[in-house]
Amino acid sequence: MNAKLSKESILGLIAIGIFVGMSLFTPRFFSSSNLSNMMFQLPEFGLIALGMMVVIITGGIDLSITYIAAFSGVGAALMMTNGFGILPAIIVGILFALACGAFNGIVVSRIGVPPILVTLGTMVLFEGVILAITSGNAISGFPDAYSLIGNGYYMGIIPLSLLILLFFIILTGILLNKSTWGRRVYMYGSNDTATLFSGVKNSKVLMKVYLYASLLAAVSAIIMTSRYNSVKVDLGSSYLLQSVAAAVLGGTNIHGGYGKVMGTIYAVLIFQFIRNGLNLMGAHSSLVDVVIGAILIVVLTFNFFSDKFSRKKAENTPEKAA
Amino acid sequence: MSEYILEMEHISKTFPGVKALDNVELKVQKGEVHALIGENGAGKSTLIKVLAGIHGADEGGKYLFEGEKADIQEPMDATLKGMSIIYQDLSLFPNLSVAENIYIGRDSKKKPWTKINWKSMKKLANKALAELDMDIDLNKKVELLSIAQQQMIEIARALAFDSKLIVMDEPTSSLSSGEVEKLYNVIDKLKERGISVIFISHKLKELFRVSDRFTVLRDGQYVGTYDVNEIDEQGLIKKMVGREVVYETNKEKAETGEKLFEISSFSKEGNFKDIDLTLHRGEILAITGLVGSGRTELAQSIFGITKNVQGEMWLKGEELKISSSEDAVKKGIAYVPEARQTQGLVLEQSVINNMTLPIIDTLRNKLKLIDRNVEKNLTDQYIKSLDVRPAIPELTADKLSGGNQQKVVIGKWLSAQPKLLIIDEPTNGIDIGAKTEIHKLLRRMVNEGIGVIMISSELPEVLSVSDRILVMSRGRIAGEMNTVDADQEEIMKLALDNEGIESGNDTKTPNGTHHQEV
Amino acid sequence: VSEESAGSGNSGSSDGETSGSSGEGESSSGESGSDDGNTDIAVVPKLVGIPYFNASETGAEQAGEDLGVNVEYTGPTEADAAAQVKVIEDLISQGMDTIAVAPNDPASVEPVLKKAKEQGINVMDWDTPADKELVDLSVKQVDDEEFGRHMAEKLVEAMGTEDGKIAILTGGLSAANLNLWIEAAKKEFNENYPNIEIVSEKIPTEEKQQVAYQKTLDLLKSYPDLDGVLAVSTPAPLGAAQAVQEQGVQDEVSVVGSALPTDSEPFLEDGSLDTAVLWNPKKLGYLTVALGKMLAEGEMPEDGQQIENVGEITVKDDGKTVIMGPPQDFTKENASDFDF
Amino acid sequence: MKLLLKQKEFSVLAIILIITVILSFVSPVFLTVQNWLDIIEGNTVIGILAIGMTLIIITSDIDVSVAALTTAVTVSIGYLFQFLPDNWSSVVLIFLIAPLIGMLLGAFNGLLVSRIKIPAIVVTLGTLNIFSGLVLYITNGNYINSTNFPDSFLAFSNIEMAGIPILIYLFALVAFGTWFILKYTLIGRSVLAIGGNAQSSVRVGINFEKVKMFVFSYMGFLGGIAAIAQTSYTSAIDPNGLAGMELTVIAAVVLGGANIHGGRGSIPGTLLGVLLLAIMQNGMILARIDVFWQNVVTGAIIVIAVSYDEINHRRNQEKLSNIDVKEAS
Ligand SMILES: Nc1ncnc2c1ncn2[C@@H]1O[C@H](COP(=O)(O)OP(=O)(O)OP(=O)(O)O)[C@@H](O)[C@H]1O
Ligand SMILES: Nc1ncnc2c1ncn2[C@@H]1O[C@H](COP(=O)(O)OP(=O)(O)OP(=O)(O)O)[C@@H](O)[C@H]1O
Ligand SMILES: [Mg+2]
Ligand SMILES: [Mg+2]
Repeated sequence: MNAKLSKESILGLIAIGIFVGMSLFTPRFFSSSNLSNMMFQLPEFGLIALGMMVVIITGGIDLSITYIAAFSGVGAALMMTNGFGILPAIIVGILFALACGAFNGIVVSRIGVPPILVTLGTMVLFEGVILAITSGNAISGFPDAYSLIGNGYYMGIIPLSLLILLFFIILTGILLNKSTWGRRVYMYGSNDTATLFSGVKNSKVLMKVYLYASLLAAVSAIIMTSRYNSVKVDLGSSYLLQSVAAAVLGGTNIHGGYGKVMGTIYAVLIFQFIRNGLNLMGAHSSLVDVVIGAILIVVLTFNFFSDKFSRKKAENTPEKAA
Repeated sequence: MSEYILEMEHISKTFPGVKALDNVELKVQKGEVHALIGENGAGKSTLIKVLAGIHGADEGGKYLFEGEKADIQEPMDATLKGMSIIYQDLSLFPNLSVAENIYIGRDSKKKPWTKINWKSMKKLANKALAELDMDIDLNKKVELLSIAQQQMIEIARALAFDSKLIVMDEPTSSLSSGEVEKLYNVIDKLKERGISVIFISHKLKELFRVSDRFTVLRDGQYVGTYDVNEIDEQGLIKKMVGREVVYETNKEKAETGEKLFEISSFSKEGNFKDIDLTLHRGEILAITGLVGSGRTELAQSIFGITKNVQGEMWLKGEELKISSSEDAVKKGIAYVPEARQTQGLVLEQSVINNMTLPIIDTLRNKLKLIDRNVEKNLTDQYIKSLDVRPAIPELTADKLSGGNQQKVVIGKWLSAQPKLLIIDEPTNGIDIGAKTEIHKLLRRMVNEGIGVIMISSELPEVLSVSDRILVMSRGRIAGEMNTVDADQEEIMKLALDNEGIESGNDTKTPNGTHHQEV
Repeated sequence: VSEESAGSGNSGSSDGETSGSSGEGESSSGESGSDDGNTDIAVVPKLVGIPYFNASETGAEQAGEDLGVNVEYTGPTEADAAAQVKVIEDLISQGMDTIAVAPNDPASVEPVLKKAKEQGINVMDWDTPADKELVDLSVKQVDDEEFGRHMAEKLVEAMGTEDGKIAILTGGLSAANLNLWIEAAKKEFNENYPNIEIVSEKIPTEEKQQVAYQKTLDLLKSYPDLDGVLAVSTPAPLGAAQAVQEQGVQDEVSVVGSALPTDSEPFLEDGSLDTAVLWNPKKLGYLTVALGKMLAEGEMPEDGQQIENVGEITVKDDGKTVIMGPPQDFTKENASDFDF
Repeated sequence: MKLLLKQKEFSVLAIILIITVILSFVSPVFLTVQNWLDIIEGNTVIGILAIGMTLIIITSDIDVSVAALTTAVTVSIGYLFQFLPDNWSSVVLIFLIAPLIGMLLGAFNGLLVSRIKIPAIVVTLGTLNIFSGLVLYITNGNYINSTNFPDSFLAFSNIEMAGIPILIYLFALVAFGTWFILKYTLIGRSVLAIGGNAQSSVRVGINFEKVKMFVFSYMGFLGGIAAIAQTSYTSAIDPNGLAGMELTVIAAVVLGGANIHGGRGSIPGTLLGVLLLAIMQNGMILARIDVFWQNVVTGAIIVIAVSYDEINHRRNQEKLSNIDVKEAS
């Protein structure tokens, strides 16, 4: 009775509720083919949302993240279409992303420009670089083996890409909660002056944050390019605002200092179930946006009132006890 | 009945888990200066916040203003009734001009589209500043002022309001003695005009200088109200802490050992120049001076926060090249900053996370992950040895009172086992009990071989704690002396330097009074 | 409101009660799988909510009604390849008989179309070709090569000179079909009008009339001797024409591009837009559904076949590329005859 | 001193001047009056929205729903046109109704931000989805072109006074009005105060919630005016026409020196920010920069501008905190 559910657990329950509701009321939602569909659709978005969350915990935001993904995809694609193997291609893709992340990181941490400004600029910049490289054309035609990353199964039922996501969920969780870097990320997000005065090298912490976010973007890009067998300047661009939405719906404090991996993942699941469910119902695509916008507001409004309610209760209890 | 402007009785305030005020009483007469005193966390600020309408008290209290029930729902109600409150952490708008800051709040109840009359605003601000004998450009943004000037602006605002009751929560903690004296004069004038003042401070001497009566709180409970004539300093201390505390000048000459730390020709353009300084094993070196003399900048340069500094440093014979606070910590230097809330602590995070922040890298297990048990034990240990209250490591730091927050900051650096600790205004806003504890702690550290440099503007503290004193003035070392031979007048003269020629008279007076009282 | 959302699910606008499908439509549209005996055809545009694809939606639904099949017309709200693939995957889950896609990025739908085929779903593309190997049928409004060349010819005709300076506006740099047309147009200029000078690379307009307008203004300033603008993507010619109209240079600068007739009308009238070239997107939607139904029934179209409400179609030598017809010109004279 | 205080504005101005000088060498057309009028008219919508956004950013919030909100109003205008008579009263009516609709939508944002205390970026991310989703659902993305507009409105759009288009006057009016509000009214002062120190503002009796309500409603109000400007500028209503513009608006405001952490920002600064983005767009074609490199150039200039500004700002901060170090005696 006393054990109050955390914000994240409530969100988890909401996700389950939506899943059950959709299963009951949307035919074919709970069919094996649809479930496997969703398992394939989750990872690319989940990874970007995780990357966005890590940046938001520091009180920043990365508006360039989807273009980093696209750039990374272009890097990998260029390698493969020029006859290199899959592994070198993936490595180059990741390096491309890390270069972008490092650029963001340097401007944010060394020069001290607010992240929203930096990434607003680099978003246009990276897009420009991709356009300059590809002339806007899609690059496609990858080895068959490459398509296994995004389309293949492990042991016949679990998508490989889902396993990759799981791996990064666990990794991100461990890094944030158990590593000293993670601790510093949270502390920095709450008060960067105090961390500086505690001997923390803020610039290093931030640098790693932007590198990590770009790494997640790169992994997401590899899954996307493999799944879609092609890459273009707008690869994954629709995930940008969605990933911010998922992170904040997941409870991440937009001003920094708080954010949990599971919260974000639950939010990603909620988006997934709703999008998929409404598509299956044949709802107008625009309505999906409306519903997602509404959920964002409703859930946070609910949080507000439940906080208020529980605070009242907490304020009252000691008095009564006394 | 009507002799009281303010009557508060049976006031209680419960925060989740903490009873900050328990059946407290505060009665203030018209035209008196009423001191509110108590240890850190005694509930002074909380009582003021209840008075001001920021916190609602628990039910059952009595709160009368000018003999009538004060029905105060929000801060504005208190203002309209004629109360002005100067909060411990100031309430200024850094992005607005001096004039706007003084004027703001006057017309909060007016229609939003009311046109601002810049002329009358400036007139009013000028008048208030003139009363404080201050000469500041009215168009200057407040963020460009020193902390002391900001404090004065806050006082000017209260004056401009023509309030009947002015509350000052530790107004002097960041003022230089010249400014403190100005403030005393203002308070005297207010009294003449029949305005009541509630004054909160940990500096007992100044309380005796300004106050007519004292109300003492201890652990959220009301201890009593005393007339200035019926009690002395020791008596008050006893009431506050429930025991006797001795607080006197350091008379012993420390046996100093070999050189521990040394800096030579330290310069930073626009901050300080040609600083040479040596710290020996076993001594506490105090750096004093007026506010703004460059002490903090010097400390932050040693600690690697301030960049582009010329000069050399040696610690235990090794030359140090420090380019960041990280380097400094690695080399064994610790710095307790003066701004506890913004620089010292991450307020939204737990005590445990704060305590272990500088050393978190050393608390890793074999997997290179944070070892929570070790972390918890370490924190518990320091909470216990520093007597942090409440002793809950998971509590977020913003829930602690000022003094306890300071203990956490010190604990954080103790855990880092530094070779050199620089502590900036260590007892700013800290009660006398905690203060002596901190002083003892500094001594203990020195005895254990840690070098301690203490920056302080409070002369009694400097004199009682340090072994040697450096006086800084306008970015240079103006003089040096051993504490045993030190004399307050001499220190003030060095600190004031040639500026002292004009203002010397003003500033000597408080020291004079100090002497009489000691 | 609900009528419209249901409308895309089954055969129905309100007057469609002729067939039995609409009676049970409301409940069956959800489980619209092949089990209800009706044929389910999904038509996926590049994105929903732009005039062009709205017009083809009208056609597709009309066909559904006429031919008694369930038509699910749905796509992403942004022209984003990833989002489109998700929509297709969801459609596969829904159990369609035929899925027709206008791919944002042909390569990116390849895997998902493969998957659809594996599940026994007929796969076709429309509007923009997907991988030729993969699809059972490819419906094309026009021949891309022909279309691009035709626009180029129209522009030269409007300019009235074979040597002059022209600029090219495009919707977005990464739109595959627009790129194809522009390439074809360039080829036409190169081969047949070598004295035409293209003054800048194709200029992107974000699929927005307003952007096209501003860019054209800038172009007119930067190249005062410009003779013509070729604007591909449906909003671009409108923006270009607006700029020409406002500057009053209808006689000096010719604008030709791909736009819908109703939108073009105000600009065609005073000659700020000389010719809008397109096809009938409603017919394209109609044809797509009609062919989708044939496919589901195991038939294949033949060259020269007459499709009701569409006209005579061409089938290329490969047997599965269907061309609806030649490009259609919309001019001052005929624009008001159309309702899309 | 004055110059120092205006520092942030100053660095944008410097960049604008540099670009202007370069462009006027590259293209003879750039420095013509006509070109500048075109630039300003073409950026009226962004400019008006940026002015509203300035107030929001001063209070340390952000509104990413502006483009969607404005679109919603343009679409409403489009539907209204069907019912309006073809005389001047309809122009007047539009000027009453459009800002009102905008204000209501803005107030919805404001309510959630101030009463429910959801961070503004989250609220407006939500309403961005809701507004634009509903608009697309209702219109299905169809254009409404000028054939359906009352002639009086078209006539209004084409008014020029002293050779300057009416939209520029509208823009100037909004800019001046908002500047006046910020500088000379109580509510404007409260906006700055809240941004400067939210806690202090409560202590001096400023009604925090009301002020937040105000800035978001005012943003909506300006969104309504921007909708009129957009409709008259393009002579058509395109439900997708403003998509993604919120980022440009925000970029303009912060380039103009408003601090994303609140307290700082000015109308002149924002106008310069808008101008910087505008001449960059304009300059790309005039300078005949290869299309594939235009984004690279734009992005690089933004990054350089914000970095330069930050470095400059820091250097000045450092100077300000200097003390007058005593000379060696
Ligand atoms: N918002 C809060 N939530 C919970 N506890 C609080 C809160 N504010 C104060 N407290 C607690 O109430 C008690 C009284 O604190 P208060 O700040 O009034 O002390 P104080 O006498 O002003 O001390 P100091 O001299 O250090 O400023 C402390 O135990 C503190 O931890
Ligand atoms: N961030 C800042 N902004 C503005 N002025 C500053 C800032 N930091 C320091 N100053 C000013 O620089 C001068 C030197 O400050 P410093 O803090 O080094 O002196 P100090 O002797 O330690 O005095 P204090 O007791 O105030 O810390 C002072 O005038 C101070 O007000
Ligand atoms: Mg206090
Ligand atoms: Mg200091």
